[in-house]
Amino acid sequence: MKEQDWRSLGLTDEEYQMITKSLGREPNQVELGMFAVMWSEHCSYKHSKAVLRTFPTEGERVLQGPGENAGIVDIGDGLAVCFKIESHNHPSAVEPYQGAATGLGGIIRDIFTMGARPIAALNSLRFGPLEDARVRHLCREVVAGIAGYGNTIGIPTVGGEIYFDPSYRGNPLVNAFCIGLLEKDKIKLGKASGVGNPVLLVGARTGRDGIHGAAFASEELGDDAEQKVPTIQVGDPFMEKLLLEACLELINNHEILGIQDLGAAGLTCALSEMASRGGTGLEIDLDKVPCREEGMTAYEILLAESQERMLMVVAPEQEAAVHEIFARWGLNSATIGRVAADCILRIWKNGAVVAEVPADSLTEEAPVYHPASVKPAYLETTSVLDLEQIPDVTDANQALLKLLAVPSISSKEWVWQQYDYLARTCTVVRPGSDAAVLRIRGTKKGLALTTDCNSRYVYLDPYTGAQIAVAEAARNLVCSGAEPLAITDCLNFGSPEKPEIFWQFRQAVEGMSAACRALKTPVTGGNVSFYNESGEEAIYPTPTVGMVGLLEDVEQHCTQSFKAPGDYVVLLGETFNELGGSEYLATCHQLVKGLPPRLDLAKECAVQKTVLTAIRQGLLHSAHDLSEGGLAVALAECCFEHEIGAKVELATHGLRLDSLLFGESQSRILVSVPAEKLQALLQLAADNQVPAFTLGKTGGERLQIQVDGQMQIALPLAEAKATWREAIPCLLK
Amino acid sequence: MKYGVVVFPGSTCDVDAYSLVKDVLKQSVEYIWHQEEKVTGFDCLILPAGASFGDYLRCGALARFSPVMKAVADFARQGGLVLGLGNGFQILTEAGLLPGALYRNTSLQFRCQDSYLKVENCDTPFTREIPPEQVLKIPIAHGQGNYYADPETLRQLKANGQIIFRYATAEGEVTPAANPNGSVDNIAGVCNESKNVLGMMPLPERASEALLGSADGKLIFTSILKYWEECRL
Amino acid sequence: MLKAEIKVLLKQGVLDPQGQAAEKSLSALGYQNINQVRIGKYLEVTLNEKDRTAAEAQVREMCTRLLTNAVIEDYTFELVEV
Amino acid sequence: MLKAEIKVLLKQGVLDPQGQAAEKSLSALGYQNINQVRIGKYLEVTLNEKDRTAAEAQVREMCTRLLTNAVIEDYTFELVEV
Ligand SMILES: Nc1ncnc2c1ncn2[C@@H]1O[C@H](COP(=O)(O)OP(=O)(O)O)[C@@H](O)[C@H]1O
Ligand SMILES: [Mg+2]
Repeated sequence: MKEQDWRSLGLTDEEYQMITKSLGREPNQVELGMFAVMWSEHCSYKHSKAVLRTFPTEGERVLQGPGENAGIVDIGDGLAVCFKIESHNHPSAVEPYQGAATGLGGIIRDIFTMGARPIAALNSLRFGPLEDARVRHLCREVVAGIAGYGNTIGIPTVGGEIYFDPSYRGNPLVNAFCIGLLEKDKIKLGKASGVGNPVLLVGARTGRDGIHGAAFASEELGDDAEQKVPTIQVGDPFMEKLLLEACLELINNHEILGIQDLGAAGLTCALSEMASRGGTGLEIDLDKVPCREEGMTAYEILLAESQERMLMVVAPEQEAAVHEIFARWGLNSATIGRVAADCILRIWKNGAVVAEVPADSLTEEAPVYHPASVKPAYLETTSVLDLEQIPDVTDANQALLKLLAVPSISSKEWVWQQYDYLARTCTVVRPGSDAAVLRIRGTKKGLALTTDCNSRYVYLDPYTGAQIAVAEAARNLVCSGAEPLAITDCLNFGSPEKPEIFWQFRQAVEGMSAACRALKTPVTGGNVSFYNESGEEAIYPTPTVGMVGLLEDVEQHCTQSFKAPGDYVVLLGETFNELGGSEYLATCHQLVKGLPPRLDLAKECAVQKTVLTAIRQGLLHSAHDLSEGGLAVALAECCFEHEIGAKVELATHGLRLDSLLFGESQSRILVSVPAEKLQALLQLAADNQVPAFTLGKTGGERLQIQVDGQMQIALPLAEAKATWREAIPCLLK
Repeated sequence: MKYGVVVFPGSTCDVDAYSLVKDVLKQSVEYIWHQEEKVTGFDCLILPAGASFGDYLRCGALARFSPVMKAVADFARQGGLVLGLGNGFQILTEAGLLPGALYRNTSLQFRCQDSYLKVENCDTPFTREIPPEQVLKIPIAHGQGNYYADPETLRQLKANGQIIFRYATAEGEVTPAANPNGSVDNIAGVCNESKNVLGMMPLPERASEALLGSADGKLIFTSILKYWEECRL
Repeated sequence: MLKAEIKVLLKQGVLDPQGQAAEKSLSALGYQNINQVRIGKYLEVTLNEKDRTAAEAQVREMCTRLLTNAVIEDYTFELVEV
Repeated sequence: MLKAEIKVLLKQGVLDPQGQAAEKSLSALGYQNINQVRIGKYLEVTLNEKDRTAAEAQVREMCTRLLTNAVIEDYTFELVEV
């Protein structure tokens, strides 16, 4: 082997030394390729592993934490939910439609691999500004790709988020979340066991797709990104639907000892993970792998990332049943090898051994790095925000209209109307409210789902920003009437080899951990995506949180919209002079500065408890958390759906007018209450030591906000709503 | 009464129709695998919504050749009730059991949203229980729901009262703005000449329970039930 | 072997929203001389068949039965040796 | 005027799920001699342009910029007088 052999595959000289040491000899080309993909950041988590271990991962309801294809949480009645979020950022930057489609396809496979029936998907997206033609193309195609795959496979996409910010111009983020439902005694794991048992590869045939895709995902996007592209993987939702049905039929009726989907690093990853988790070896004959193209080499077959494939281990007496089921669904299935005793992955082709590697050396023994970490210099400048230098708002009407037209705040209908969010007829709260709510057939229960991350906050203060991402996700679930259970996370950052970026990463993980502990929502799994950079610029650090909540009685769900005129509008939680990191500062003063709003986790818990209790007691007609754009934007959003206006009166109590109207102080929830229940709500808030302010009443065709007796905002709803609704469609026209 | 829900490879919303019949209508229901060559013992067949065969080539184009479709055609010829919902409607047109064709929405996008339907003919087994002036709120979810029929076919459809639903405003006015996909004459659902085969792009099984936002779609199924009860007498 | 190259377009008179959208985008990109854009499907079917007449009959049949929908589409095809 | 007849197919090696599904259906219908089916796009762009060389350059440019996706698709075209 020569230096360029391993260096061109992304391995360092030290890593190559580790490989020869582990093998006790030089690797051959095939083996080198296997190490290169398995030791890539994407598969090995070599830069993040040590930090990820600090996440709280245990809880009464957690049945499966990190380490498997997806996490699993107990929801009672013998049922469990299985969920996970994953990134497909780099493929989507190069081929947005297929990149997004196969991202969704991949996360769906992770869910049914565990034995769960996928019931819903969400997606978290970040793009540059829509004024840029290339960004518009990416945005249109990514959304179409998710729609194309999700709608065709019949899994409703019920929610998600989308933000636009210059930091994502060259490197968009596409994170896909999927959740499935299963009986809790039917969990399947990705383990190989039972010496001599057959190993089967099922689903699509293997082509030359995406060879070195995992390595591609572990580098920055350079100018040559388009040339480096491995053969693009094309999603086949039809094939995956058949695979899904066949696998679930098999799992529900036959004994499957281990099952694992093929994703990044293809067969190599699936084989080594299954063997390593099971503490076994595998003897695999590549001549048995059904190939789509002629003359594929061992190297290509082992590294191809062709989609819609699964690997499984069954007892010998089940082998025939597997082939029969897959044949009936019109799918390939091939016995490609056996489980062996010696913990070695031994790969044959044309009657000769082409690779012989200890399974653990590819997985467990991958290098673990503890990269240097330095507080970024930019924080010196960004953290200084002198509000004295910024004139207070003079035309609040205009400021509100301006904010409602910001794509990150405006209606996302253009996105979600392309998704079939009603498939499976379980969607109780559709996209457009704080969280999606699904009913669980055969029970009274419901699930609430959300993904959240305000990455501007994380940029300005990774610790607090990441805490807020968790708190906001929980708040969204609570506003929908659900008790938050657990999270999965997708940590999107720049290059971990840059100390400033690694500092952001560590701070963010610490912040998330603290918030997860306080809110009792353990981390059950997730995904790390590094190297999200293009040119000199890294994206804003974006630790996306996907959170799942439970409603014991789905009839008790709640949405953000005002339901009737004459209700009282009450604000729970306190407002401070906090404009740092706000959308208002960015939009009206072109400033990304200051520290994000403070988060007091005890207060957060108290507000959430108050609102959840109030919803369960039937006190509320609506609940909406305050986020980007603050109180004024939240009020407007509550008015839009049913076109019910509101008239409220505020007092500054020494606050700036802009902070009062547009500041983003945390732990605040806006609710509407029928008159006869107002007292009960105020009492409940008082009991929990949550400040509650009765601001006014719903009704009319205008949104009117008086401050200290002066009308500051008076907008016809029709006008405000049109501005908010048309913003994204207009930009995309 | 007994429903059959046909399952093609890649059928996605078969479960929606099945659950509706079982849990909401409380009638008996069975899945019918696309390889079946006979369908017996059923009172109504549903071709479900969503996708089939990945919607490849054209929606419904590959499903229409499944062996079960000959049996479905025979069942229809003998007067059996056949209901094609969304993708089911597409399959029925591809199979020639209903006139016209469905192609790409003029917006070129998939659209999932509530639609409002004006009922044009209340004198069919599928619509008899719908109060004539009632506007139905039923969601659509399709990328290829743009109904086309040539002028001569359209004339016949009108003359025979085969146009059953048209997209309208919430107040029941049939306007271009209420048309979500470009369908000729705002057509949302049509039936065959003898009125026992109905295809519609809006999905009533998604609007048959208040919990899901509307129960208007259930009127179609109660109509079917009433018709069946009367036929039995 | 013979390969049928099949071009499918929407019938004249059936609105072609895709073609129209592309037409608009092209003029937005500054192409002033575009008269019309139509968008349809292109299929290649390779047959283990040497006889052109037999192949032609077969392709026509496959097009009518499955590959195109006569209510909205027209097609033409050519056979080439491969 | 010149009309560009543009045929677009997925690159060799890129999975063509539609083509594969159609292939299976055709054999299920009894066509035993099908070797391969590929499904792509067909476009007709009519230009107010007499000069073939200019038209060719323009069509190539339009294909690269808008009409096709170079990452996964290949195209060919012919110009015909209309
Ligand atoms: N950010 C994270 N937080 C918690 N667990 C994580 C995180 N990232 C990865 N993990 C866990 O590490 C394991 C490997 O992740 P991954 O490689 O993404 O799985 P897959 O093989 O399904 O792609 C998974 O169990 C995952 O849940
Ligand atoms: Mg996995």
